[in-house]
Amino acid sequence: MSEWDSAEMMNVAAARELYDGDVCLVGVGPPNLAANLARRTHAPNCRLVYESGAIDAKPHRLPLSIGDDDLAATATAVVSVPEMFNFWVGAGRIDVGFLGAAQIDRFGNINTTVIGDHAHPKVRLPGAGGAPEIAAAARRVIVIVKQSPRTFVETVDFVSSVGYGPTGQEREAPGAGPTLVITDHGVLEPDPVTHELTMTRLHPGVTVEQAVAATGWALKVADSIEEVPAPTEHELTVLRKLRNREPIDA
Amino acid sequence: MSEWDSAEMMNVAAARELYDGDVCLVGVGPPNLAANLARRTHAPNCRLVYESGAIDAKPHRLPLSIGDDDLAATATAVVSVPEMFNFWVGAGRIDVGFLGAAQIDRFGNINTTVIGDHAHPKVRLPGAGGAPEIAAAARRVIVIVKQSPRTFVETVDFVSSVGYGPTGQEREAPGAGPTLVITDHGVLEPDPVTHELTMTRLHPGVTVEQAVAATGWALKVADSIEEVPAPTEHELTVLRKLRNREPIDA
Amino acid sequence: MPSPVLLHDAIAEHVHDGDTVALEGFTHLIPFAAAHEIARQGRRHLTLVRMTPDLVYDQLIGLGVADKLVFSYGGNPGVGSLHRLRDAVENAWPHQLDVQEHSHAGLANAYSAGAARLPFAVLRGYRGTDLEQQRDIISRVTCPFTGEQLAAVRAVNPDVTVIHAQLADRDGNVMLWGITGVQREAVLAADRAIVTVEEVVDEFPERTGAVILPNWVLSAVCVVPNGAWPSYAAGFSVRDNDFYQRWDAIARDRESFLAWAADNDLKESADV
Amino acid sequence: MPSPVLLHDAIAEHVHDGDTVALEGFTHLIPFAAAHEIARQGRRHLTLVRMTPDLVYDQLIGLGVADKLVFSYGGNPGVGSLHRLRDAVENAWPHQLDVQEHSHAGLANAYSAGAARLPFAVLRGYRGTDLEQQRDIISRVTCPFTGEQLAAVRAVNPDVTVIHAQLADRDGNVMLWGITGVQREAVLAADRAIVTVEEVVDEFPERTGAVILPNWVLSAVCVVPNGAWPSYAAGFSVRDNDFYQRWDAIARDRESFLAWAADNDLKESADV
Repeated sequence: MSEWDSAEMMNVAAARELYDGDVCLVGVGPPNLAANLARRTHAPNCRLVYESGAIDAKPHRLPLSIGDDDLAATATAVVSVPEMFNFWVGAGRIDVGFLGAAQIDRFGNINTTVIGDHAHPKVRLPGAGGAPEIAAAARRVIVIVKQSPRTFVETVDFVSSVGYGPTGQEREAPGAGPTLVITDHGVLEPDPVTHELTMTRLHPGVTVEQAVAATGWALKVADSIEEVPAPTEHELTVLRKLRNREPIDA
Repeated sequence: MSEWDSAEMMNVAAARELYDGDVCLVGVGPPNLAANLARRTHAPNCRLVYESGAIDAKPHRLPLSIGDDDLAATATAVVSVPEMFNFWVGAGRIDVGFLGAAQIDRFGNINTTVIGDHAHPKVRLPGAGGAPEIAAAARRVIVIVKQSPRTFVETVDFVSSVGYGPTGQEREAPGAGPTLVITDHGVLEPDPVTHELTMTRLHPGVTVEQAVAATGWALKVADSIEEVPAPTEHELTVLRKLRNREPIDA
Repeated sequence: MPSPVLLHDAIAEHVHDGDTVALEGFTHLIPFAAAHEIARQGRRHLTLVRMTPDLVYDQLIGLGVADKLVFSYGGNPGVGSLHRLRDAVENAWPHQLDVQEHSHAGLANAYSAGAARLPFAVLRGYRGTDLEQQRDIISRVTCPFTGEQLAAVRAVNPDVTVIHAQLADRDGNVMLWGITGVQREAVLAADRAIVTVEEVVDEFPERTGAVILPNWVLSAVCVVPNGAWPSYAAGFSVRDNDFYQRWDAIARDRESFLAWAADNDLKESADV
Repeated sequence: MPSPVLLHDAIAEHVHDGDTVALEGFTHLIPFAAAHEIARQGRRHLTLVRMTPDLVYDQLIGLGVADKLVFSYGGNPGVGSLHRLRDAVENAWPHQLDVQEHSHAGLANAYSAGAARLPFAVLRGYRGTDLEQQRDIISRVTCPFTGEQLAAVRAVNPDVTVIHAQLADRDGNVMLWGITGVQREAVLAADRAIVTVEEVVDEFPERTGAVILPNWVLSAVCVVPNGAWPSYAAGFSVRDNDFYQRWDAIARDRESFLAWAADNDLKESADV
């Protein structure tokens, strides 16, 4: 078995949560890697939708941006950005939305906008992009983010995309909200009642203590915590090909 | 000079009101004939827009419906019907809208919906179609309609498209409203202050008395009434070719 | 829905008595064959939605399929009246027909709102018209930024939308081009969607102005060549303008209409 | 505007100090050449609108062209931060930059409302986010039929929109295809529109997904081959991903940025 690192484990774990046939809204970064990995391994019929307008994109290699020509050229249909957000995302046609985060709180609220005050930020982050409406409308929302006290914070500086709201009970949006948070340590799931993110699975070799130390709030841990199966040889091979932007035959 | 009838005079008079370069929203019936006649005579660069979505249509012969393939095939662009009404008609990009009417009142309010009560009509007419928003938003609205007491009525049974409102002072829409009403008797224009339709021009051979008799309200007539020039040989030739659906070279 | 199915089966499975049904196609690509199948299967109490009822709804209304009509322009384009529609509204033959009516802009926006799963759309329109009296479908909203009043129209979400298109590919994706009207919006606004197509191809050609609908928003694709007759499918057929003219005489009286129905196997449904 | 004009003249005539300017293109077809011409001509106090500021606005912001930025996602896609944008917001270098920010859905709808000349658009979005604190551009409306509360976004109507497209024909009509983003809406929302194109052709080819803009909604068409570099024009060029990577180092500090500006004849505008 090859060696693998925690970032690879995170991407593999995320890919596994995409089911064959799912309609998946793919963003830049780890979500892009995870979705393309899923399509090249266990979920060949998942449908990749990019907010640039490409529906059922079948990229030959990992797209570098969400606006690569390979996406348009291989898509079943390309629509305008307003149509994408109104008729496809907002209308609730997305099964799975993958999101990233610069900060996330215990109720799955996400900040990608600023560190510090919005008017005079310490760090200006890229902003909301397509995430607020994906977070609101996708049937399942999966957050992919490395776990650290700087990222997993008591209170986010700015709510860019809503999870379950300030106390976990304020979600009004039609989709289910963040159903999974997949990190380099393991997997968190919202408590069915309180919606507090709870560590339910750990990646191989990661301890509960490490996960707690990587979290900026008093992390809840499930009574019986599962271990995530290690990446298979096939998953690693495809993941690395994707990352190297090699073409992959279906 | 050929013989011509009052319907031909009406269509020729309407065509003459379209200027070269105008963007014209064309509906079925006489408006279709008038706009195509204008394009084939004095206004070769007028731009014909059909509510079916065809922008800058250049039909080889008179289209029978507003959805003929010749319109789509010769158009610069074909857009969806929602886009046509939102981005082109509603946005005020139309210079001239030609409309028809089953009833019209002295303030240019138009009925194309029902004769009698809406719930239990004596005659069910086709309805509003694209007219209400064309009437509201086109920079100039030209109504083409044969003049008779049954059509030129004191009060329309139903306001399908608004002219200047019930007393002539209630227009809230962005366009100028009906600037001309062209009939088989002549031309009516709204008074600049009261907006009451006033007979300002008569077709050759038509008398003021005939126009008054063809109007269901006490028709105002301009102090100095003009005579509309008779159709030219060229106008008649092209009009008849169009009506016979013969192809016309530009 | 990848594999094409028989039109009979698609209608049997997806169109039910009492449904709100939209058959769309703006002069072009009107799904006549599917409409006739709905009538043959004896559907009743439908709410029919369509911008331009055209001959296709004149026929269905005459055959007693509809309890209600939602529309924006009910004429025989370039010819005159829709006599069956008029007979239903004016004389309740074959039975009462309720009417909800819009302008084109209003109904197009109602479909668009439906496709976006929004409860209403905002537009510049309707102001000063008596159409505004239909307060349950046409209202006003105030812009929260400028205070301007604008028209609001209630979304339309059919139970099922039926359209005709030129092509499907082997995966059941659908392509239409030419005048594409409001078909995309009508399909995306509906719970279920049936598409009849002229032909199945391995690969779609390049076509400016084409609308492509991915298979996963469709319930059934049926191969029905010439399924738009007497309307047309650009690239496949031309509009049968003679039939549109002849329809005027056929539909003008009940006798000749019923004879036409009988001649076209639509008698059963006409027994009203 | 039938005859192509020089880019210099189009910018000189149509882009003025203090204007609200939208340069659109979603990753694809970004009008870089036009942006550089705006900088070369020393425009100041612009409000720049763009869904994805990308390198093109990182450059303009660093060159001191903008007083305000309206946007929805300000990153270097797949690479990281836009350092000039950050330096302006975090440190007011070269001067203060006011920010108005949307989600993609919000800004796309703001353009759409602008294109329809409506004062606002309704969408499902923003609920529960802190973006809603910008009450002058994001608010709520109540559906008059269902009582449901929805987000409202104020329309965006640029003074001038600039886009890059693949083709113009001899009449000055313009065609673009591939990922066409929000360009149609941005052009139709603006008072004036400038288009740079790769090539002028006698007749447009068939292209599924193409957007065609008739000449009468355009103010100027300029032939600028490769005018989207380091972005791309599908069918003509590929994205220069290396430059996007290299930009990270160039833009990271002010010195290297100013050196790049000088190397590219953008020095004058950078003297801020």
